[in-house]
Amino acid sequence: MLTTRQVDAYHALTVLAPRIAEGFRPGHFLAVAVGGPHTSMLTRRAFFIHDVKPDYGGSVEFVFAVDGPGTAWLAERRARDTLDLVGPLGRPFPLPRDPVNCVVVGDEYGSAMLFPVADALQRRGCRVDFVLGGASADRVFGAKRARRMTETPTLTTEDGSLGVRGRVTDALPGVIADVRADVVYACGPMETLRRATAVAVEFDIPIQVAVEERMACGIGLCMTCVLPVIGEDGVTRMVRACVEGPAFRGERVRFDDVGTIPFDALGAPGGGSRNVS
Amino acid sequence: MLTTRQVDAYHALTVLAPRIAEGFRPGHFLAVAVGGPHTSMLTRRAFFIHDVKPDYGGSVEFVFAVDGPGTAWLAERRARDTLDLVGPLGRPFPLPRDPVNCVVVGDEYGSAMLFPVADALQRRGCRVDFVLGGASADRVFGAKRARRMTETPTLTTEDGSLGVRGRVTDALPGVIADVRADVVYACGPMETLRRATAVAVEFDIPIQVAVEERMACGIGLCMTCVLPVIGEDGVTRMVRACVEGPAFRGERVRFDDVGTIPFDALGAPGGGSRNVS
Amino acid sequence: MRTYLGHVELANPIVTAAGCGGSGAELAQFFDLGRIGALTTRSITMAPRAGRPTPRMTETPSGLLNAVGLQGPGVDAFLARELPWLAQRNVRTVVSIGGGTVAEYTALARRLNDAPGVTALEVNLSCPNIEDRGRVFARDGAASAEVIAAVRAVMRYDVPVVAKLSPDTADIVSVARACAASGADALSMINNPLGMSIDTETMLPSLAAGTGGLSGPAIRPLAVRCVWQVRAALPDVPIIGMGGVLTGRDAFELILAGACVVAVGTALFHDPSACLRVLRELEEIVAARGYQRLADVIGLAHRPPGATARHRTDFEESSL
Amino acid sequence: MRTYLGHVELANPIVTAAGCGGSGAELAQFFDLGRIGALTTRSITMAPRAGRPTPRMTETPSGLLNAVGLQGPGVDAFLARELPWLAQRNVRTVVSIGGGTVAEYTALARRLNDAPGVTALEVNLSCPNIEDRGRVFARDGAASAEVIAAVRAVMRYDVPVVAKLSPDTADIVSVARACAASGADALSMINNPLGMSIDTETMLPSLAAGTGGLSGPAIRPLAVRCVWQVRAALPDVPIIGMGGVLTGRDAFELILAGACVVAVGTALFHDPSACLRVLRELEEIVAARGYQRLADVIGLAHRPPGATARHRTDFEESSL
Ligand SMILES: Cc1cc2nc3c(=O)[nH]c(=O)nc-3n(C[C@H](O)[C@H](O)[C@H](O)COP(=O)(O)OP(=O)(O)OC[C@H]3O[C@@H](n4cnc5c(N)ncnc54)[C@H](O)[C@@H]3O)c2cc1C
Ligand SMILES: Cc1cc2nc3c(=O)[nH]c(=O)nc-3n(C[C@H](O)[C@H](O)[C@H](O)COP(=O)(O)OP(=O)(O)OC[C@H]3O[C@@H](n4cnc5c(N)ncnc54)[C@H](O)[C@@H]3O)c2cc1C
Ligand SMILES: Cc1cc2nc3c(=O)[nH]c(=O)nc-3n(C[C@H](O)[C@H](O)[C@H](O)COP(=O)(O)O)c2cc1C
Ligand SMILES: Cc1cc2nc3c(=O)[nH]c(=O)nc-3n(C[C@H](O)[C@H](O)[C@H](O)COP(=O)(O)O)c2cc1C
Ligand code: FES
Ligand code: FES
Repeated sequence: MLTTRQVDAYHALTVLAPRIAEGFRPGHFLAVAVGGPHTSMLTRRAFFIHDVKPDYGGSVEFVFAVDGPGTAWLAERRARDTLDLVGPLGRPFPLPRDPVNCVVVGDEYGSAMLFPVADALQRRGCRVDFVLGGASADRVFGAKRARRMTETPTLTTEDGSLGVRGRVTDALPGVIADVRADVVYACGPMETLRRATAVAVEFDIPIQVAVEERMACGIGLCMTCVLPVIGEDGVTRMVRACVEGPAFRGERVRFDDVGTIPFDALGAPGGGSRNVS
Repeated sequence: MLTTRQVDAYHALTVLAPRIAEGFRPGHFLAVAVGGPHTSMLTRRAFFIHDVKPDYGGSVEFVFAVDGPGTAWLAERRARDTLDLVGPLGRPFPLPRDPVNCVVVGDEYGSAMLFPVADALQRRGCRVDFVLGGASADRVFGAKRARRMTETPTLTTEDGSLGVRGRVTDALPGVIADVRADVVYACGPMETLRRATAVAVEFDIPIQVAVEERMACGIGLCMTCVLPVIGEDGVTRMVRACVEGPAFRGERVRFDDVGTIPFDALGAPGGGSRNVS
Repeated sequence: MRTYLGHVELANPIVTAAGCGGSGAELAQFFDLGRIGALTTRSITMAPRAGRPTPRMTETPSGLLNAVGLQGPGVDAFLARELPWLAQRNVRTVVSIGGGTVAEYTALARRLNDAPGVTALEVNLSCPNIEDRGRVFARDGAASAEVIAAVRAVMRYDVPVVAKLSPDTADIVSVARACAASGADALSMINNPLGMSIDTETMLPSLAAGTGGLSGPAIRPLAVRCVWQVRAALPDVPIIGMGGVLTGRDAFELILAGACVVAVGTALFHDPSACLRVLRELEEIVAARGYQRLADVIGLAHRPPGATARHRTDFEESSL
Repeated sequence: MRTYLGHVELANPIVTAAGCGGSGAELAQFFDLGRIGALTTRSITMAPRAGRPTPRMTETPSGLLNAVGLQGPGVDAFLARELPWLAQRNVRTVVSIGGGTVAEYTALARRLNDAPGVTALEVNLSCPNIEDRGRVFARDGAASAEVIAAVRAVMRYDVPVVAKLSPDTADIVSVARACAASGADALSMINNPLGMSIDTETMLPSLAAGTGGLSGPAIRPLAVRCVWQVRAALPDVPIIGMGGVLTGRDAFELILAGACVVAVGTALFHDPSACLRVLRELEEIVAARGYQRLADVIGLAHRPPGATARHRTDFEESSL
């Protein structure tokens, strides 16, 4: 059972899912079966949860851009269709205990999942400032809601059609400095997270990022969603974005090595111990 | 663009298809793509055309029973959905030039395609008598319409819930004798066609049967729909039901050998000339 | 969008797959056969063949299992009726042949040698070798090479001999290498891997023959892998790629892997004009990527990751 | 619905496939692992392995391509943490092992020999043999047999050794025969055939590793065929069947072909409780056909067509 709406370049689906709504913490995602019965599409598609409402026992909303056949199918769903969901999944964002100053950075549909984060931060008395961006005005998600929640959200577009021309990460240093931010929360493409982390590191403040990796299962079984992350012990491991993440401390993610097995990662080929292939 | 209705145990879909409607001759079938985009179901499903109407430039109706996933999908289609059809396909029934007495024998959904045949026969001044049957009352298709078109259609059910208890082929000899039939037209399961042919042979009258074989293409490419048929020259060949049929003279079909390669068929293993496997 | 199969030029790279385009006449009702690169015949055998009993087909997820068993009229009838029909209409024709012994393949090649209208000869090696307990030739390099050498020796030099390979082997590259070494002018892959389906209602095999050949999109990953591996090992041997091509995207995938010609098989059963649609879509995709000639994209996916694709007609920064 | 893997009894025939059930802890959040026949571990290697770079997965029609590259913690960590966790919970555990040399497989078997909680040892033969230019062991009977003989020699007699075979071979029956002859107590099939997909946007392979293993319903016809052929040739060797099982119907298909145990892999990624659903559906199907014991239906599709299925508890006329 669902309702659908179009938000600029994005589609938003609200689905009745009391159990997911109940377990939800900001940063969680869900996994949707696409294609219907006898589809040729085997894997679920992962989407961050944008909103949770108590209506009808609990509903969840997610926001997506049409990318390939799975999202195209989702975009064609109509009111009262049913969806097969698994969730809530993933490690949610850790939230600060104290009322600190937070900057929330969202790029493209990555912005959607940051609203419940901002809500939770505000409920804890934190100051929240938004930096939201996208390629063009219609791809900046949630500008309106950000304006309702905070005073002056910073908006960026690469084509300059809304807010400042440039990337969210170009605007980020200014905002961090202005509001004397204590922590950054970011979601968006890997490149955005890499740049945001670089900025936070420069300001020497912690940053929490929510990453996206191709996922076949979303529940820790398949080992396809890994990326190199430095552990507490200083050792780099290929960890699963779906269960060890998607929320990570930005400084721990080896963004420059994503898509590789760093030679010093635990179990890397030639990394000390012999390997079978 | 379609409309749908349920007729007892069957579903009937009417689809706008001017080109199919225009080319239609009684006995034709069509082939429907099932499952929608990105389906795992590759092959089209074949259905005999039940009716053709001039509405909106030409529409066709076919009748089907839910059997597997493809027909289940079709049964879920709703008004205004679109369907991907190919047709009209197959060799239609040859019709007599003179106004003769015809018996039309339909078993289960096989009855559906015989109504346009009966129509065409009546237009040529033929007397038409129906023998329609099925496992139970709800599986006898078209009893009402048969009553409108002819005086006393003979109805049979295996459970006796409608008309005479038994098979259509049990009732057939009586009808042939009563009406002094000159020719029989039959459609239904292979076993029904086999029995009907045996009856016609006994009465020494010609019979036209419309057969069903598993079809991957319906247009003569794949060679999967073959059955052993005796040619004019007395030689048995494995001929394609989709293009050489589905209408055949019953006496030419080697019903007892369907599902085999008769040893005397052209090109049969060991049949004179050596074979590669 | 011209392409070459050895020295033979084809108007475009889209051909029908063996055994999937009927005799040509069936498809000709839907479009002008002159508009595709070539028509590939079913595998022609010496004697007429009635094929396998029915049921001969069943559907599997994104696949089709068939056990037709090379039903066909035999080479005499083919030469008397089907080939002249195609030749009269100037349809580029790849003639596929199938045999149970090296001698039979050789005899077929000899019969076809003088026939007008043979654009290329495709040797279907997925036939059981009756002199080796029915082991399929294509399984192993030596058996395949023996057939190819014999056929090449009798066939006119200006007719390319194409060896059609099967994925059901331990090492497709070694079979490809053996065929190329014994004179194959081109390679064609993949023929149907052997599969099976059991009807859980009757609790018996779905096909009368028990096993059957699997085709359709389910096998495309196998086809892409085989084309890729063979192209990497033998970059100079032209490849006809096939297996589960439904769209221009799929054809492009095989071309990027290394095919210079792409055959459409099972898709024809769903859409008799699939070849023309695939061709149109392929042309659009290639043009949209900024290329003008097919040759520029054949095997392009073999460039090292990070390397820019060459021969592009535009010089904008690309996202590669 | 008890079944036997050699002399080892399993509560029911549904197990997880190697590499698809995580360490067990992930699945345990969804259901009680004691309710499935057994959990199969990922293939354990001597050293920890970081696996392949990402992207490691891509979707294909009714299939999934993966190139995980046996990422895992190595045998020490497995014995220190994962196996004890399973053993404490009395989870029947099939331990899968992977190696690059015969010596490595042997060493792994030796390490596992004394470990409590090993229900069976599955030898993943789809690993490249680093002493033979990376040729996968499973391709050929002799290489497979060598591994199996070595492992069988060191492993406790009461732990069945299962040889896991790949369809990427010229003749699965000969590989199966070689493994059985060198001591395999059971056979498991099929591992993923090698496939590939190319991203037509980037015009590069979709997977960082280039090629990957194909799984899911697309390969079920290959799995059924392999199980069928091996069962026909070696009717007394127990078979764990796998490949594209999504439903009870699919499991039943492999059982009719000859499997006595059925593993569920890719389906778990879609539905973590797939094993329990498949089991329930299988029980219903078997009961609906009038059978009470699994043993009555294993390999049943091998009876000659026309023959009535035996051991039915009802004696009504059947439509067979
Ligand atoms: C944790 C997580 C959260 C996400 N949240 C959102 C969201 O809130 N909104 C949104 O629009 N998108 C989100 N994505 C990306 C979204 O999952 C992909 O856009 C979607 O799977 C594409 O499916 P497709 O069939 O349209 O495209 P295809 O490219 O055809 O997909 C083929 C396969 O690749 C996988 N895939 C493709 N692109 C991605 C990707 N970017 N990330 C992960 N897997 C991918 C698919 O899951 C599928 O298995 C998220 C991804 C992850 C991992
Ligand atoms: C010429 C012709 C005319 C037909 N006319 C009608 C009709 O008017 N009404 C009707 O209800 N049915 C008709 N059938 C049968 C109908 O095609 C099948 O019931 C239908 O294809 C089953 O599809 P499915 O996906 O539901 O079942 P599945 O069994 O899952 O189908 C799997 C595959 O087997 C093929 N198949 C299965 N059963 C049959 C069958 N009996 N005949 C041919 N192919 C089959 C399907 O086409 C498909 O490719 C006709 C068949 C043919 C050949
Ligand atoms: C019904 C059918 C008949 C076939 N007959 C032949 C044949 O006679 N000779 C041959 O070499 N290949 C034959 N093939 C294999 C195809 O030519 C092709 O290699 C294979 O089906 C993969 O392509 P596809 O997935 O596009 O169908 C046949 C395939 C099908 C489905
Ligand atoms: C992500 C993934 C990882 C796998 N890892 C292993 C492995 O470690 N060892 C092994 O023997 N097989 C492995 N397999 C193969 C499966 O165990 C199984 O044989 C195959 O996937 C077919 O079954 P399925 O279609 O149900 O997945 C893996 C398969 C997948 C999809
Ligand atoms: S998506 Fe499967 S382990 Fe993360
Ligand atoms: S269905 Fe393909 S030839 Fe008849």
